[in-house]
Amino acid sequence: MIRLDNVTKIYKGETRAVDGVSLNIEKGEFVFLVGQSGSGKSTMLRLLTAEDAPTSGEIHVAGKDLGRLSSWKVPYLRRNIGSVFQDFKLLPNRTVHDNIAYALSATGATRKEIRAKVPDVLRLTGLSTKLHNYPDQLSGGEKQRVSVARAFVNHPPLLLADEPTGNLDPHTSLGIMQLLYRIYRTGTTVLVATHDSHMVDRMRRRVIELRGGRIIRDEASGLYAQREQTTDEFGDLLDNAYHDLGRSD
Amino acid sequence: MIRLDNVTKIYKGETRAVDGVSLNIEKGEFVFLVGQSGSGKSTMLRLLTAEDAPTSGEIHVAGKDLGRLSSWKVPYLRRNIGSVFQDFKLLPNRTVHDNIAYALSATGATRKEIRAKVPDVLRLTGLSTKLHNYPDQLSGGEKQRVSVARAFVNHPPLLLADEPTGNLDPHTSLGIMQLLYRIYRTGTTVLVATHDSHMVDRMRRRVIELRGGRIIRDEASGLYAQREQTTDEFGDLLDNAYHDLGRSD
Amino acid sequence: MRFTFFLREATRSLRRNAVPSFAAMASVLVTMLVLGVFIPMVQATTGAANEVRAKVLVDVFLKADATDAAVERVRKTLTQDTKYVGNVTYVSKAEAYAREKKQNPEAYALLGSNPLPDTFRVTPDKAGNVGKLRDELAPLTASGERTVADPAIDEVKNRRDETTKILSATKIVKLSMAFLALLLVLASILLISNTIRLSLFARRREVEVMKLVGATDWFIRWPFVIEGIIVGAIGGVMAIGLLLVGKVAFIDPLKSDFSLIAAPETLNFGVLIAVLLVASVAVSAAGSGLSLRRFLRV
Amino acid sequence: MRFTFFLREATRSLRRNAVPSFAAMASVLVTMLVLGVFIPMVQATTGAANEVRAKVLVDVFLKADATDAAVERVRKTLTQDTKYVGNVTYVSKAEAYAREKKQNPEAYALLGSNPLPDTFRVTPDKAGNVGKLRDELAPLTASGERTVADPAIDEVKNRRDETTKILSATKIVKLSMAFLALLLVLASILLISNTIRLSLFARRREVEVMKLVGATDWFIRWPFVIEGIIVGAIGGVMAIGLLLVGKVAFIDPLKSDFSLIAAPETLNFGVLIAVLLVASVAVSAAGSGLSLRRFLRV
Ligand SMILES: Nc1ncnc2c1ncn2[C@@H]1O[C@H](COP(=O)(O)OP(=O)(O)OP(=O)(O)O)[C@@H](O)[C@H]1O
Ligand SMILES: Nc1ncnc2c1ncn2[C@@H]1O[C@H](COP(=O)(O)OP(=O)(O)OP(=O)(O)O)[C@@H](O)[C@H]1O
Ligand SMILES: [Mg+2]
Ligand SMILES: [Mg+2]
Repeated sequence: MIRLDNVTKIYKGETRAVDGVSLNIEKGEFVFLVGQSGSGKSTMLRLLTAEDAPTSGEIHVAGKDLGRLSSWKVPYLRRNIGSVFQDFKLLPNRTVHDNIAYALSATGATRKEIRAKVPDVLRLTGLSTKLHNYPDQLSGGEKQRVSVARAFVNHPPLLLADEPTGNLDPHTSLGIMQLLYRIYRTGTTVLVATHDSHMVDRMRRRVIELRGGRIIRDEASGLYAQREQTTDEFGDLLDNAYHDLGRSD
Repeated sequence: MIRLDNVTKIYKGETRAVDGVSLNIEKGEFVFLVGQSGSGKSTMLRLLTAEDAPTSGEIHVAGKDLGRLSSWKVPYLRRNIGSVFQDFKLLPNRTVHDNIAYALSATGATRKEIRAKVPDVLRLTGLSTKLHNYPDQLSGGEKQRVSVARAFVNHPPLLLADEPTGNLDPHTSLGIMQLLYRIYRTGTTVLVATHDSHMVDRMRRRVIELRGGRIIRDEASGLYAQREQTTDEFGDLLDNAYHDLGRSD
Repeated sequence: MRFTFFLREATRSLRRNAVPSFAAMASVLVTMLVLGVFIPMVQATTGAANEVRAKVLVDVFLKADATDAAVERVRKTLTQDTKYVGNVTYVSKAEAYAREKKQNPEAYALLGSNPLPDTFRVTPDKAGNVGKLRDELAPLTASGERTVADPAIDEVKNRRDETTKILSATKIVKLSMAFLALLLVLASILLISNTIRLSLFARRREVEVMKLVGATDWFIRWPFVIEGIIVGAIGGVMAIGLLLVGKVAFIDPLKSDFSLIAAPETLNFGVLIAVLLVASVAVSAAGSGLSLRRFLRV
Repeated sequence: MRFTFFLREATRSLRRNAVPSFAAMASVLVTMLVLGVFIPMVQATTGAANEVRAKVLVDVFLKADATDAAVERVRKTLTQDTKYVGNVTYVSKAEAYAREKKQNPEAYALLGSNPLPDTFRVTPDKAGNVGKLRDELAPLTASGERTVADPAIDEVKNRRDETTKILSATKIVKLSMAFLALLLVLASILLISNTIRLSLFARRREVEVMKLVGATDWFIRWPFVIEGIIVGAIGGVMAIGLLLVGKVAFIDPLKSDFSLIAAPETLNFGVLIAVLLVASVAVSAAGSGLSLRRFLRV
């Protein structure tokens, strides 16, 4: 489904956001992409949707070489990829309903299909009451859920989710994660960039960790942090730190 | 520092985003504001900075009745409040450095003060290398840290942070939290709206929980979830849910 | 189905993007109003200038002893065989005498006989050709003398002073008008497309997002083009409405005072409306469609 | 200190907001160019019209037996005591005879004596006053007859036909020009402020954020006003540069052909530049400052 060959993305001639990454993700996999803030997760996802072009290296998505894809074919590639953007990227002049309907129409759906599908995904993401709100009338978490709903409304074979639960409480996060999982179960390849260690640790899926644009870990059923011991160590570290915060009061 | 008397905010004549909230926060307190997505946390913070006016009720911030504050005095109120916005609200046409410098100049700082203070906060938030990047050249977490840096650069007596760690990995989150704690230790009143249960549970500070715009809990040194048992129960619940996700594969 | 979708998109966008849509509409309205006032005024002004230019003519004096046959021959030469001839009027000896006597009774009272010759007053086809016409009728010989085109012609004259002055004055008026018309049309196109580009700029993020969710360029472009058509049409229709009101309120009552221009202006009002409408719609539709290109590169 | 800060802010904004700044500049440039071409053309056209109007005059024929003293008396009446008088030229019997004879040698050859009277050719102060001037010089009596203002005057005449035509034609030209000038100035102001409002609209989020971090309204506004001044000045200067190039390349070589307009146009070029520059700067600075108001309500 996804193949990267020695892909590098250099911004402004200095920042190596993605640095010599080679990677293979099969059809039907569920993969977590983790790493510190600024480690290159979003950049990698942007490369996969042809939003950015790599400085060097080859990228194949759904059997297509993005470097050779003529620009008028890019929209057809994107119809096969559902994207949840870290900054949501909602259309400010459309209601929640119309934002999702637009994504459907863009892929050629009829009005009937739209009428059938949109209310469904809105119910699944808990947005039924916000149907007619404009994006600036939504809370942060609600916007995020609209972005999620839009990404999978037309059941794409590939789903890229960038921090889909960053603005959500644990309960709602769980709901979204279950949704992604359900989508994955229908055969969709899912790639999730996330900081939600709790979720990654419990789901035990393939984990790819980036640092400074390089892959430093690729485990078949990994944890958020490097090794199990380290996770605990890291957890203890955090605990102590917070404890110190509390005590020094 | 902050006093709310029976404050209600109704959007579009139906959504009760904040519903009859009365609240008192003393000078020098550290308070967590928690609650599900859409429970009214951001709305409450917006009311405190006079960005929105309440539908009914009285709000006092730093001894001033916001309902009677003439509009030309609002900027002077805001200079005493540092705000971390959920959607960052950076100026798109300014570099990281200039975004922070602008907030300082707006409060009347001289160029000398700016030269002294800005590099400091950028180092504290780990952004020293991103000095000359524009917001659209930053990762999500980096933007969030710029917003944090801007909020406390002029050491305001009141700091409002809306989801300051939503886009950050646990390690960076910890750094930001320590920063907020340090600011609090200098006498600043800090109010943090967050979904980071780990952090809330470890810091054991005052916790105010909202649901549907109403305060359903206000504990002096509380946890993210309602009671200690419940936290565990809820945690188990989450664990089981994720476990199910993993097993059903 | 597709078209109704695009149409719905366009109207939705008009409603939700009030400021940019309104700005584009205002641009169309203002420039069309200026053009709509300007074009009839150009007509009127050049009409007035032409009226003045029509006064430029060449007098062809016949010999005192010209026979009727000779007069007819000269008339034929003038109307059929001479270039640059516009209009020919015959003033007989007797008519000329009567006319002059009325203007200068004292002088002519003293005259016993009629000293005036038969005359053809010839207007050139274009006022600027008056010199050439004279050369036709009274060719210059190699030695620089003037001969005449017909033996019955005694002399060919035009009043040099007045003629040059009138010609150069009216030429300035007409040239100014033509140049201004061109300039204004160009400026209108520039200003409208400038506004449209700016209003698309205000919505570039939107276009970016559309591309990212898989919309093709034309799927994005059509609603903008239709929006441009609607904006152009509304602006154009409003301009035309205001022009009509202005015409009925100000021009029509004055028409009797300015009888010179009444006729051509009235005749062209329908055409003017059509031209303005088509122009405003075309410019704003093309502006929307073309300006979008740079924001589609995502 | 404050001012340099605002200035730095303004120039930074110009550099970083290329599209909106450029659009505003283009608007200023285009409208100023139109105005800059238009104003001298108005001068030229009305100059030309005036030139034609100057041909309108009243002939005051004196009695054949008028003494030199009587001539002087009439001249004094005309130049000092009569309203609506512009210019007075005296044509003596002898001059008139010589002139007429040159135009109509045959007729005058037959005349022994000089039948023509002494004449004053009087131009009215304004061409439109030609009728009133005549009434001054030859007042109508109650019975509808004409008397004369001085016993030495025999008759007062103007050539009715030509006069009315020329008057109405030039009146149209001048009215059109005045109206168009007003319309264009209004349209320019509208279009420039429209563009500026739109370019501020594209940056309204920015203004919102500024307010949220504690900036006062004027702290936000000043850089925009200064930016407006810079944009206006650049647009204005570019327009003036193009106008100068146009003047040197096209108008100056033609000047000899259009001697009528050369003088007034050249004289006013400096003033024109100053007016255009001040206008463009003022309009865009005021536009920026005022349009901002609606985005400051946060
Ligand atoms: N357009 C750009 N120009 C220059 N540098 C950029 C640009 N976009 C991203 N970067 C830099 O590239 C690096 C990787 O960014 P990226 O957005 O991929 O990080 P990330 O892993 O998504 O981080 P986060 O978890 O904070 O969202 C960062 O250091 C960022 O500053
Ligand atoms: N401008 C608005 N118009 C209408 N409804 C609004 C508006 N802003 C917010 N709301 C609604 O008010 C409720 C509270 O929103 P708020 O942003 O305060 O939630 P929140 O607690 O910050 O949620 P989150 O954790 O997702 O950020 C939500 O249901 C939201 O849809
Ligand atoms: Mg990211
Ligand atoms: Mg919120």
